[in-house]
Amino acid sequence: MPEMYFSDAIRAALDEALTRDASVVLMGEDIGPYGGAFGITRGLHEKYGPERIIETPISENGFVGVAVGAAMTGLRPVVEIMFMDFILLAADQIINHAAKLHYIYDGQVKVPLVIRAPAGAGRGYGASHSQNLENVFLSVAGLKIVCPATPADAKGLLAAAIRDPNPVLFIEPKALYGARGEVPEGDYTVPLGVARLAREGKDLSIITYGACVPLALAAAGELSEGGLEADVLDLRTLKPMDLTALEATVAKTGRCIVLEEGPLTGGIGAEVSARIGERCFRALKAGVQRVAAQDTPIPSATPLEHAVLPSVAALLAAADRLFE
Amino acid sequence: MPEMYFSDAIRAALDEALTRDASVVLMGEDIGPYGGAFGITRGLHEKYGPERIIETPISENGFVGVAVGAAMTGLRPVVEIMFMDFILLAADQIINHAAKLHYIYDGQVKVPLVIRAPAGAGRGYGASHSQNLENVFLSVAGLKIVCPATPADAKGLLAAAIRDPNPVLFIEPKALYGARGEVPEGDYTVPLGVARLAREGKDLSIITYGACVPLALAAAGELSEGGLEADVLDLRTLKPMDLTALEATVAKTGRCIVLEEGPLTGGIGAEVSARIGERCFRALKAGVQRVAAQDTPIPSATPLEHAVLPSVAALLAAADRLFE
Amino acid sequence: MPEERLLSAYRKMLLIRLMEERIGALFTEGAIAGTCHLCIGQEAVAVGVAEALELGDEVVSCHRGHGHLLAMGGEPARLLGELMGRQIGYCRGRGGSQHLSAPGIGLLGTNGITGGGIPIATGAALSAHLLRTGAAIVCFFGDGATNQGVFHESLNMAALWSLPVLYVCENNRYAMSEPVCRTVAGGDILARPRAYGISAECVDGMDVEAVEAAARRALAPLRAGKGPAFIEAATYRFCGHSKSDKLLYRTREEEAKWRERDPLTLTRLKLEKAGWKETLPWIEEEVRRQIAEAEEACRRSPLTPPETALQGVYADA
Amino acid sequence: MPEERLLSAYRKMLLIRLMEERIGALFTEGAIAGTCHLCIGQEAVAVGVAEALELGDEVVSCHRGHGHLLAMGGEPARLLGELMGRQIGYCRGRGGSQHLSAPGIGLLGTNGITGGGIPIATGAALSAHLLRTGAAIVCFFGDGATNQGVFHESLNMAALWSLPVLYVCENNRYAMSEPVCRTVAGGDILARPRAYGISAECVDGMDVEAVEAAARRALAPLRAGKGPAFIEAATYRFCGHSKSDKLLYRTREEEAKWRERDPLTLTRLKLEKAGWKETLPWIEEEVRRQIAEAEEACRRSPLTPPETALQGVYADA
Ligand SMILES: Cc1ncc(C[n+]2csc(CCOP(=O)(O)OP(=O)(O)O)c2C)c(N)n1
Ligand SMILES: Cc1ncc(C[n+]2csc(CCOP(=O)(O)OP(=O)(O)O)c2C)c(N)n1
Ligand SMILES: [Mg+2]
Ligand SMILES: [Mg+2]
Repeated sequence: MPEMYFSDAIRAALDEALTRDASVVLMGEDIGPYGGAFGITRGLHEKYGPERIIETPISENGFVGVAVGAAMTGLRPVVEIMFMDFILLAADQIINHAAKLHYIYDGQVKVPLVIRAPAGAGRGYGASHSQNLENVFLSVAGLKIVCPATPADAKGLLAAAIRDPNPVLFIEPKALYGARGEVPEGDYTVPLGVARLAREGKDLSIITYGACVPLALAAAGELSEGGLEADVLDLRTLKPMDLTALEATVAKTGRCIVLEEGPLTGGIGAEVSARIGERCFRALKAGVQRVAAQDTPIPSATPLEHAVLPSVAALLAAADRLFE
Repeated sequence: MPEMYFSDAIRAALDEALTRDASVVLMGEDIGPYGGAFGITRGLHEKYGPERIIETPISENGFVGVAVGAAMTGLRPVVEIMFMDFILLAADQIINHAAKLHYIYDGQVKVPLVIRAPAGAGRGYGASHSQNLENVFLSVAGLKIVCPATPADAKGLLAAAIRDPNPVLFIEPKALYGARGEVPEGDYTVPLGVARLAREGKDLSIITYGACVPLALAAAGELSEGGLEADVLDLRTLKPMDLTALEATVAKTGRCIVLEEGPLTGGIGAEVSARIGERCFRALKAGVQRVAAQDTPIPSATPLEHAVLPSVAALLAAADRLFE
Repeated sequence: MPEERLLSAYRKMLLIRLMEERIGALFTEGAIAGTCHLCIGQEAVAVGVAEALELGDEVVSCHRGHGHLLAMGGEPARLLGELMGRQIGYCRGRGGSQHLSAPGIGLLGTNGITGGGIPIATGAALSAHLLRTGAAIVCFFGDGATNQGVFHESLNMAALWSLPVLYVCENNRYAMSEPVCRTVAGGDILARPRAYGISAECVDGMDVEAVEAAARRALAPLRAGKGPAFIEAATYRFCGHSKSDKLLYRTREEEAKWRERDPLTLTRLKLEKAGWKETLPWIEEEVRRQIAEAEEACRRSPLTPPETALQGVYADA
Repeated sequence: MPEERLLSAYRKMLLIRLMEERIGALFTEGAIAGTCHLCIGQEAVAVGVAEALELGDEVVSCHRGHGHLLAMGGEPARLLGELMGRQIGYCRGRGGSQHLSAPGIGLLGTNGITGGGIPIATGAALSAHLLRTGAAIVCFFGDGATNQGVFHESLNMAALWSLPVLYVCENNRYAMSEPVCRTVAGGDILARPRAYGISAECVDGMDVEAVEAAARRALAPLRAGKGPAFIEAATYRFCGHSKSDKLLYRTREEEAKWRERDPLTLTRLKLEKAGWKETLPWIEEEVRRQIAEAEEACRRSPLTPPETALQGVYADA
């Protein structure tokens, strides 16, 4: 298997989908010759032309809505939101339309739409270019939410998302674009809704996804030196969540930390923690601990930014709390 | 104390704020002679004129953004979003601007803005006119979220929200507009951030807010007949949440249900459950149970709608699970 | 319009009028819950445009969509069934008045979010364009919707990409209670599409023949790949915005003036002049029977079982 | 413009130019993190408009806002400090390049969301209007922002309510990599404000005197309560969109053509003709010293302590 960058794995999935399925089109700002703000679509314009790689004006609600209409009528649009922060402009089309139409129109239409959203902080871009907003969409019935943590999953999950007949929010952790890893060649999909055990342990579980998976593994390494072995569960799909995998790890360890890049309050971790509380209470030896960004906007200056983001130190402190 | 309708209590708070403070203005669609879709602003146009009661075109992101700018520069706008569902169009101005500017501009500006949003289902209005979307905003640092459950709180919390120097999302449960209760006359505020014990019990806690408070009280009545006495905690402010009150009720009963009108997954209940898990694990005798709407869009036909909304029966079933 | 076509257009308009009146009555009786926005007074727009459409064309409508559905050939029983939560309903009661969908007859969907259908229609036109289906897409909305940002975003894209979409603005002078003069700066709706280089025309929305002619004029170049077009249909809603509207924001005189231009009366007069006077009562009787039968069929249809509400949130692969 | 004013305008433009160049260099060195959007080439728009403003007027800007800040009299050390996360920074490093605020000098704020500042400026104008402050509000944004729905929503409201806001569109021909011809249907930006009845004018954005004159023409009726105005300033960004831009989407020839109209060169020539040739090197030296001192002051200022990042999420009553 060739090694490649996370960003290249995403491009490979797009490329293969464009080749395999003539109804796939990409839409977004500057995704043509410029290749998108993160270079993900570089080269695709040259290969597929402007009818497949559709550059849009800066009109997020509009072009997401156009993609919804196109998805209802035979196309499979894959939309790039340049920075996830801008997705809020399209919240109406995603939540009130894309996610609901199949249900409220009683199955008469489908909305096979993928919305790619680079997310996360750590680059000093400031409060309007650094958010993880997946929590904002977690309650939206009819929407799926996916977030890969490895190049292989980036390719396989995106390929699966594009073939899914539902609207899928595909979160790309900016911090991982430069990560490298082995990626299966050719047609490769990873099923939505299935978590991945990124590391096996028996003493505690770190449940996380996306850019926090490497953080969790780093902390697990340190914990291991102290004699504690951690399961690291990479959720991969946030909605619908793999409850079976959740239960399995909790049943094994009885002690959990939920870790995410986004803010603590109202985060993905709240849902994970609540599910565990509901379903696995008897297995719990300690209260589920959350580690996340602080409840602040993301400041721009690097030291300030780091002060609000989750860290290995915060994880270790949470692990301590589990064994108090 | 006079009895009045919940809707009239809201109008009373608006009226008093408009009289007390010349910088208060109302903005929204059809809030003039028509009085708004729910009649809340009826009569205010006649009393205060079009410079104070500002009717807007159907431009939710625009007029919320205008209110943000106005709030930064000396006015205290109180915006009506006709149905909470439409707030998604204004998500960018609320989340990326209103909530962040005080922080990222390092305190140089304040955004004293109230956004009133009638929320909830049960009227057969269908999927685009029935949502509780407070969960969508729960993670937004810099925003406060308030939801009254009684006419007195409707008046007192709204008065406090209007005087607060921060953006406040003020949720009005449509189902309560017709509720009656005693309301203090004149200048009356209820502090934000403080929950209210709506009923005292020792065996279990039902933690809820808004239109679910009466539901919780009804269920508590039935439980009482079976010999179980429930604390019913009305959160009143969802953000920042009254963790002290949460801890107190959990410490007392050790068994909790979180109840809300909105969808289960990613709901307010997830955050409440996670907080309890983190802070009160040792006090818990059972896993925190959530009761909420099903994870579907809200269908229109009444029997379908009822099938997805939380009910006393669901609460009683959750109570059973607590004592399994 | 040839006389036979005018007759059938009249029949359709009458069906819409009488259905809307019946729906209003059922609502008042409590047999229909929720809310509904009737299109009484605006029938000529729906029917005039529908007359200009071809098989395969698709319509996206707004909150005031019963007329568009019926003009496209929707079945009254299935419309009523939708409002009454019956199995026969187009969406078995899930959608309700504001969220109808009947793709089988070219009605992609109606929409409860003002302006929400405009980018969706534009996207359907993108499909038609890229998949070379030859279809034209029609998008109905009101004057108030032209104040939504997404209206502008959508028209801009449609024009940039030469998409086959006809935007039909039913300017009934009010968005709920707000008159156009207080919501549309400059007062000129046509200036908006024209700012994007979209050819735009205002038409008498009470005259079904004029509407049809305008739609044909707009659709011809559009079908030939010349890009989007825009029609403003000057019309009036005779009823309230929704059933709870007390109509305090307009005068009875204004209403009476517009009632003089009732699209049904205008067409009836034309047909009478053309010698169809005898036929008209017969048509009315037929339409009334059709509605009565529809109502019966609807009532015979079982209520949609509550447990189905939990199904179908996600589409299966 | 009187010669002394032109001289001081030149000085300001030069300050912006040299500051932006210095910021670019610091960025390349890694002394500034994140991203930044330089306004090199567009200095005459910022300075020309600022010259027409009065005390109490307020400015709302966009992502490309360093020049607007400096044109309003912003302190270079505090701008640099903001980019470098120092205590001296306007927001102590919380905002960064895209989220500057200096209300003390009339810069309400800059904005990382394209178009996001447009309703905010309109709201500031609502305050000015209702509180009778007499202030005019200026809103800067790019050609690309005119495709955001909220642009249209805001202009419509400003026109409906006759608000004292001057919209200044810096049309630098590109939104990031997308040329205006592929994003602005019809190609005519002025048609957009005009659709709302807003008087609009295009001005040579490389000519600081022309910009100032246009701004004064626009502001006079606006201050007299006649409602909003709109200026399109034709300009060009000489640098990339942001520091990572490789400029693959435009030609070197096009760039060279625009470089011939460098606003600094144009003004310098005018001043030389008017007999100020000797003064110019002296001004440049002064500006360079000012920048060097600013950089020193910035570096002397301590880094903002990380723990402060947790404070001030909410305003105290
Ligand atoms: C986003 C949004 N805002 C507000 C509403 C409430 N609303 C429903 S219809 C309507 C008026 C629409 O006016 P117009 O577009 O002229 O259509 P008309 O009702 O006159 O047919 C309003 C304000 C809504 N449904 N969606
Ligand atoms: C809502 C939103 N969408 C996209 C972006 C990314 N972005 C930043 S600047 C820019 C181009 C803006 O073009 P224009 O308005 O012409 O201003 P210019 O950069 O040319 O000064 C884009 C697409 C953004 N910041 N916000
Ligand atoms: Mg109307
Ligand atoms: Mg530009």
